[in-house]
Amino acid sequence: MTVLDTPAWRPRADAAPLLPDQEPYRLLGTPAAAELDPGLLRALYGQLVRGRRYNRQATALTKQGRLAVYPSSTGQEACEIAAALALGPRDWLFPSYRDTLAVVARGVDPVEALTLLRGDWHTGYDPRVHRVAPLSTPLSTQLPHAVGLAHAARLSGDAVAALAMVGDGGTSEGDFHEALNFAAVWHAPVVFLVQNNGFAISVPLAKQTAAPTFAHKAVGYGMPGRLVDGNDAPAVHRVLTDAMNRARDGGGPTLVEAVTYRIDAHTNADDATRYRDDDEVAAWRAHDPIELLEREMTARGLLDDDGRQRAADEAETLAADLRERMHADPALDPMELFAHVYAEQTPQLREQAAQLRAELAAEAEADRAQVAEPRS
Amino acid sequence: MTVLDTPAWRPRADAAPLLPDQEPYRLLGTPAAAELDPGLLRALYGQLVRGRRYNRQATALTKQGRLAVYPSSTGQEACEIAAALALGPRDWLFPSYRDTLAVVARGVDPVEALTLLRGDWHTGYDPRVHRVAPLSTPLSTQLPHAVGLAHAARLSGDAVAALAMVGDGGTSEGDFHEALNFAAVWHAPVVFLVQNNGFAISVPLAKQTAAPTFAHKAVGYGMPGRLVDGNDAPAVHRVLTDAMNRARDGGGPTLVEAVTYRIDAHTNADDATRYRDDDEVAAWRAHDPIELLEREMTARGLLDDDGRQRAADEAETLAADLRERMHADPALDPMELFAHVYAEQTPQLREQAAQLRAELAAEAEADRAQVAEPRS
Amino acid sequence: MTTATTAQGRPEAPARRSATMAQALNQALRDALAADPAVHVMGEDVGTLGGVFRVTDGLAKDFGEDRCTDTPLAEAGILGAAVGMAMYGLRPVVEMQFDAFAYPAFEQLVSHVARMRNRTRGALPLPITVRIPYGGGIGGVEHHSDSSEAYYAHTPGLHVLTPATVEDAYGMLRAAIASDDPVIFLEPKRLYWSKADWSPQEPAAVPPIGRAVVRRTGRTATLVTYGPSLPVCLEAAEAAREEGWDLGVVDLRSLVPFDEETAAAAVRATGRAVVVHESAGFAGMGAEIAARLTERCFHHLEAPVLRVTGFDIPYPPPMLERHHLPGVDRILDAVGRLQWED
Amino acid sequence: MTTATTAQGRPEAPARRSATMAQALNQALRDALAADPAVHVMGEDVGTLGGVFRVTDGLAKDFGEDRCTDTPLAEAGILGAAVGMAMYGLRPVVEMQFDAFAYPAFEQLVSHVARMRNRTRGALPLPITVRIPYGGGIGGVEHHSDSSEAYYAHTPGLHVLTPATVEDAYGMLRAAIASDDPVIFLEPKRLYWSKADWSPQEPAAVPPIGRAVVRRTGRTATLVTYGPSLPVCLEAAEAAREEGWDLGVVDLRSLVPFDEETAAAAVRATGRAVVVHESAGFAGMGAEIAARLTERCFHHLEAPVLRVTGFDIPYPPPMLERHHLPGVDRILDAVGRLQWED
Ligand SMILES: Cc1ncc(C[n+]2csc(CCOP(=O)(O)OP(=O)(O)O)c2C)c(N)n1
Ligand SMILES: Cc1ncc(C[n+]2csc(CCOP(=O)(O)OP(=O)(O)O)c2C)c(N)n1
Ligand SMILES: [Mg+2]
Ligand SMILES: [Mg+2]
Repeated sequence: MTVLDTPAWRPRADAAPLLPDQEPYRLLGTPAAAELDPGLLRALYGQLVRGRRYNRQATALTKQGRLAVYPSSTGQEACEIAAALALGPRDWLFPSYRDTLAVVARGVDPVEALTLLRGDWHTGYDPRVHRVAPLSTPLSTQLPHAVGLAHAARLSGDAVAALAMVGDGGTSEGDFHEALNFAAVWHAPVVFLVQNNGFAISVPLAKQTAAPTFAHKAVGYGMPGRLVDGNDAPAVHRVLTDAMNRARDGGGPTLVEAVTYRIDAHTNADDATRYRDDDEVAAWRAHDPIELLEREMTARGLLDDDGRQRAADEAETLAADLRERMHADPALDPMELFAHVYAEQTPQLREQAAQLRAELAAEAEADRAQVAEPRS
Repeated sequence: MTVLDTPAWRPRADAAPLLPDQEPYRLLGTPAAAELDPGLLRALYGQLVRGRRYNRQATALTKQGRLAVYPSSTGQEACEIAAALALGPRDWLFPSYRDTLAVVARGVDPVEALTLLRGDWHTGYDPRVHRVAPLSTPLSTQLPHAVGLAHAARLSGDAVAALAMVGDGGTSEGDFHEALNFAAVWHAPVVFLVQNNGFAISVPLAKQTAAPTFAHKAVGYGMPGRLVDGNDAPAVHRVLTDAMNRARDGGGPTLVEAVTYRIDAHTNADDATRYRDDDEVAAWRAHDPIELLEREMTARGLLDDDGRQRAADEAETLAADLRERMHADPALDPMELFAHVYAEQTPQLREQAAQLRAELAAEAEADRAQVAEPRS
Repeated sequence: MTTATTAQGRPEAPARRSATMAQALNQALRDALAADPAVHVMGEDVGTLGGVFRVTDGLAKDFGEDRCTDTPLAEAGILGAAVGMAMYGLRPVVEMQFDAFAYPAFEQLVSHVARMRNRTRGALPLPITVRIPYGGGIGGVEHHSDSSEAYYAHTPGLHVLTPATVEDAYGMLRAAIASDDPVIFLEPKRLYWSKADWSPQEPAAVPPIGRAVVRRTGRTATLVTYGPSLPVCLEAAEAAREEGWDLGVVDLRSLVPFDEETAAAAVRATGRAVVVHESAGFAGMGAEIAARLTERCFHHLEAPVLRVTGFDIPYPPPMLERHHLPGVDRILDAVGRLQWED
Repeated sequence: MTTATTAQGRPEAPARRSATMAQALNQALRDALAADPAVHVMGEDVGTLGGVFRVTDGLAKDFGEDRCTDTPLAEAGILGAAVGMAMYGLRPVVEMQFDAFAYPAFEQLVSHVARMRNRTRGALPLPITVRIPYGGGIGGVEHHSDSSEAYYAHTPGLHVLTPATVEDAYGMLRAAIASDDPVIFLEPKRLYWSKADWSPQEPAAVPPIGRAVVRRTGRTATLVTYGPSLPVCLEAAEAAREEGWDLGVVDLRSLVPFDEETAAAAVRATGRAVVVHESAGFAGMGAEIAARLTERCFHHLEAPVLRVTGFDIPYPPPMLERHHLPGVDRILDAVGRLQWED
C-alpha cells in the first residue's frame, strides 16, 4: 500500500460528469420540443396560467388587508409548477417561503396554503397529507430537513425522494452547504432546486456569488449540477423529473439551478424600483414562461383561442374561490396558543392557559355588559 | 437588452481555470526540484525537524501533566511550516486548533503558543505582535474572521493578505462555506488552506465528503482551487506563496487543498487504533515530509550528516527550552478572571470580583493559620 | 426663539422637529459614519435598499458602498466577517434583518464576539455593534417577532441595550458604536414609527450605557420594564390612576450592564414591583430582574416581585399576538395581585 | 440472594453491580435501539469511535452504522437532518460533542426543533433527543466547559433535562427518547465517571420527566440545584452539619417542565433557600428558580432566595476554573448570609 492508494489521496469522484453545461438546458424553441408529450404541455400550461392568476389574486388580498404579506412568484411559475409536477405521489416537497404556487400545484388547498401569510396560524395544512413540508421562512433551513427525510426513507427501503427549493440568496447560508454535503455523503434521494431569480430582496447576484453558476457548486459536493432555463417549463420539468427518478433509483442527489427572474417586487411591501432597472424587467417579460409555452403549443396546434380561454376561465374560478374564501374571517381560538407547544402541557403552560381563559371570560363578560347597557 | 445579457443568466466566471489539476502538485522528486532555492530548502528543513521535535515534546508534556491535551501535527509539518513561511511580514495567520507549529514557526514564543493547552489562559500570545489570530477551537469559525480582516485591509488600501487554515472535517461546517463565499464576492485577499489529513478525529474522508477533492469546491465560489502534495514542503510553500502574492496583488482568494496525513492520534488522549489500519499509517510514514526533503537535499548535496546533526541539535535545544520552561508553574492570578471581560467592569462584575477577592483573602488567612499552628 | 432666514431665503430648519425612532437611528448611523472613518455598516439589504425598515436609508449613497455594504445572505458570515474587520481596527455596525434571523450567527456571537477581548487579555477588543430589530406587535409572520434579549443578556462579554424613546435611540446607538466592547443593540420594531420632538441638529444628550431611567415616579408600586414594553407600562400607569394607584415606571435601557441602584431604589420606594417584558417569561430577563431586585430589596418588599411577560409559547401568528403580548389589563391585574391588604 | 450458575458454568452476573454514568447512558441507548427500530443515534464520532466520552461505545458494531451514524462535521446539518428524519417517523438521538459545539445548531433548534409541532398544529411532532455533554470541572480548554441550559430552558417547545445520578442517567434518557417531544438532554461531563450500584439488567425505575426529587430533607435551609452541582450541594449539606445547619437538597432533574410543587414545598419547609448552579448567574436558570420560588413562597420566606452560580464571565481556563465553580465554601457562605438572626 502506498499513499496513492489511501483515501486522502485518491479523488473520490470523477469531476467531469458532475459539471453543468455552459448554457442552460432548454426545450422550448428547440427541435426537441416537437417530441414533448401534449398531455404534459397542457397540464403545465393550465397550471402556469392558474399560478399566475393566483399570484395576482394573493397580491390583491394584501391590499385588502386579507394577507399580512405576499411574496409573488410571477415570472417564476415554470419553476414552481414543474417542481410540483416532477414529484411522484409519495415524494416530499420542501418549499421555501416564496413557493406557495408549488405547494398549491402539489394539491394543498389554496386557502390553507396562505394561512401563514394571513396570520391565523403558522402552517395551515397538514404536511403529511400531500407530503409538503411547511413553507420555510428562515432561508435554507428546510434543506437539511429534506436530506434527513430522504435519508430516512432510503434507510427504510422506501422509494421516496425529496425535492427542496431555495433561492439564489439562500445558497449563501451555511445550511445550504451542510445540506448538500450530507446529501452527497449519505447518497440521499434528494434534489435541490435553486431558483436563481437574480435578487435576494434588493441584493443582486453579483453581491451574492462569484461562482460561474450555482450549478457549479455541485461538483464541490460530488453530485451532478444541472443548469436549466427556469422559464422553460418543459425543460425544468424534464431536468427535475430525471433527477427525481435518479434519486428514487438510488443514484443520489442532484443540484439544479433554474435561471429565472422575479417580475414582481420582493413582496407587495417592497419597492423594486429602488434597486433595479426597468430594462432588465422588460428583458425578462420578453422571456415569459407562459408566452414561451404558448408559442410552442400554438405552433404545434396544441393551443388555440378556445384553449387559452378555457385556461383563463379555470384560473378565474380559482381566483374567485380564493377571493371569496379569504374574505371570510378565519375562526380563531386564542386557547389554541397553548394546545400544540408540547404533547402534554407543562404545569407552567396549564397555569398560563388558565390565566388567558380567565381574561377572555372577563373580556366576554365586559362585552356582554356593554351590549346590555346601551351607550348614553 | 435580452435575458441573455442579464446577470442572472450570464456565467459570472470562466470555470475551467478555477478547477484544480487531477493530481496533487509536487516538486520533490520531479525535475523542477533542481531549480529550488537552497536557502529555502534549508529553512524548510530546519523548521520541519524542529517542528517534529516540538510535537514530540509537547505530547510528552501531556503525559507529565504539564499540558491538558495536545493535538500533534506530526506528519503534517510540511503544511504547518510552509504556511508560516508563505506569509509576508504584515500578513495575518488564522490557525485552527492543530496548528501550533505554524504559530511557532511564525515567531510566536513556543511556550506562549501552548498557553491554551496548558490551561493558564486562553490565548497566550498577543495576536497583534506576530499577526497571528488565536488558535481557534470551534472549527472553521476563524475562516470568516480571516475574510473580514483581509477585506478591511483591502478597503484601507493596505497590501496585507490573510492565510486561514482548516481541516478536512472543518470543511463541512457552514462557516467554511460562508467564509469562502464572502471572500470571493468581496475579492478579499485571503488564502484558505485545507489540510486534508484523512480524518476528523475518527471520521474518515468518505464519511466527510463525496467531492472529487476539496480543491474542487473552489469553483462553486468562483475562486481557483489548487491541489498539492501536503508532504512536499517546497510544493506547499510554492502554491501558498503564489496564492498569497496573488491575493496581495488584488487577484482575490484561493482555496488550496494539501493532501497529507496525521501520523499521531487525534490528540494524546485518543486511541487511533480504534478507527484506522496500521497499513495506512505505514504507507504515509513512507511518504514522510522530512524524509522527502532530506532525500532531495542529499541528492543535491545540500544536506549531509553534519547538517542533519545540526538540525537535530537545534531541535533538541528548542525541546529542552520548552521542557524547562513548561515545567515551571505559570504565575496565576485568579482576579484576572474579571479583568478582560469588558473594557470597564460592570457593577455586577465588580461585586463578583470583590467576592472572589474576599474568598481568596480568607483562604490565604486559613493557610497562614495552618502554617503557624503546627500539626499535632 | 426668533426664526432666522438663510441665504437662500428659506427659513432655517427649526432646532426641534418631529422624528421617528427609525429616523433617529438613521441619523445616529449617519453621524457615526461621518465622525469616524472606522465605522462600517453592513448587513442584508442595508445598502441600495436602505434596509427593510429603512434605518440605513441613504447611507450607501452618501458614504459609498464600502462604508455601508450589502453582504451575501449569511448571518454567521456577516458577524464572522465583522469580527475580522474589528480585529483589523474597524468598527462594524451589523444589521440582522429580523430577530430570528440572528440565530444563525449565535455561535460567532457567543464563542467569539463575546469572548475575544477576554481570550486575548484585552489585546483584541471587538467594537462591534449588532443591531437587531426585535419583538412583536407589528403583525409579522412566524420568525419576525422574537424577543431574544435573554439569550444575549446571559452571555458574558456582551452589552445588551434597548432604547424605548426616540432620544435614546439616537444617543444609545451613538454610545454603542463608540463603545470598545460588543453591543447587542435591540431595536423595538413596533417603536420604529413612534415619534417625538427631536432635533437631528442638536440631538439631546442621554444618560450613558448602563444607566436606567425613572420615567415616572410612583408611590404604590413600581413597573420595571424596557424596550417595546415601556409605552405599554406608561399607559398602564396612566390607567391605574382610575384605580387610585400611583405607579412608578423604570426604563432599564441597558440590560447589561444592569443598573441595580436605580431600579432597586425605585422598588424600595414602593415596596411592590411588577416586571414587564414581551419575551417568554420562563428563564427570561424578567426572572433576573425579579430575582436581583428581591435580593436587593427583600426587607422592603410587601409582596413578591411579579412578572408580566409573554407566555411560554412560540411567538403566535399575527391574528393572535394581542393575546400573548403584555397589555395594560394584564399589567393592572398583576398590580392588583400585589396584595394591597398586607 | 443465592448465586445461580448458568449453563456455561459461569456464575450469573449479579443483579446489582457498579456502573458509571457513562455506562448507564450507553445502556440506555442500547436498550432504546433494541426496543424501537425507529431510534437512530447520530453525531460526530459516535460510530466507530464510540464517542469522545465513549457513551455510544459499541452501538455501531451491534446495531449497524445506519442505526448509529458518524455524520459529517456540521452541527446544524446534524440537527437539521434529524428534523427531517423525525418528520419521516424516526426517533433521532443526536450527540453534540461538547456544549459549545451545539451553538452552530442554535437556529435549527430554536426555529424548528422547538416549533415544528406547534407550527403544524401537532401534525409534525419531533421526537428528537439532543444529548449534550455540558459543564466544567474536567480541566477542559476553552469551549469545552459551557453550561448552556438557560438558552434552552428559555426556548418554548423544548424539554430540558439533566440527570445527576447514575440511575437517573439511564431512566431519564430512556424517557427522553420515548418522549414525543424534543428533549435537550444535558449530561454533566464531570459526572460521567461517577459510580453507583446499578444493574443494567434491572435498571431502577425513576420518577418521570418533570418531577424534582428531594435528595435530602432539611430544616434550616434548602439548596435547590441540578446536574453537576448536585454532588457539590450534598457535600455542602454534609459539611453544614459542623455549623449546626440542617440543609435540604432538591435535585430538579427537569428544568422544563419545572416541578414547582416539589421545590416550593421544600423551600416553604425551611423558609430559606439557595439556588446553586454552575453557569453564569445573570439571566441564568437560577434567576428563574429564585423568582418563581419567591412568587410561590414569599410569605414563608425569612430571607431572599440567594443564588450561588458561576461568575458572569466566559468560562475560565482550566487552571482557574476552581475559582469559578460553586464550591462547598461558597454555598455555605450564602447559607450563612441567609440572615439567621431574623
Ligand atoms: C435566515 C434568514 N435570513 C434572512 C431572512 C430575510 N429574508 C427573507 S427573503 C430574503 C431574500 C431571499 O432571497 P432568495 O433566497 O434569492 O429568494 P427569493 O426572495 O429571490 O425568492 C431575506 C434576506 C430570512 N427569511 N431568513
Ligand atoms: C464546531 C466544532 N464542532 C466540533 C468540534 C470538536 N472537534 C475538535 S477537532 C474535531 C475534528 C476536526 O477534524 P479536521 O477538521 O479534519 O481537523 P484535524 O483534527 O484533522 O486537524 C472535532 C469534531 C469542534 N472543535 N468544533
Ligand atoms: Mg432570489
Ligand atoms: Mg482532518
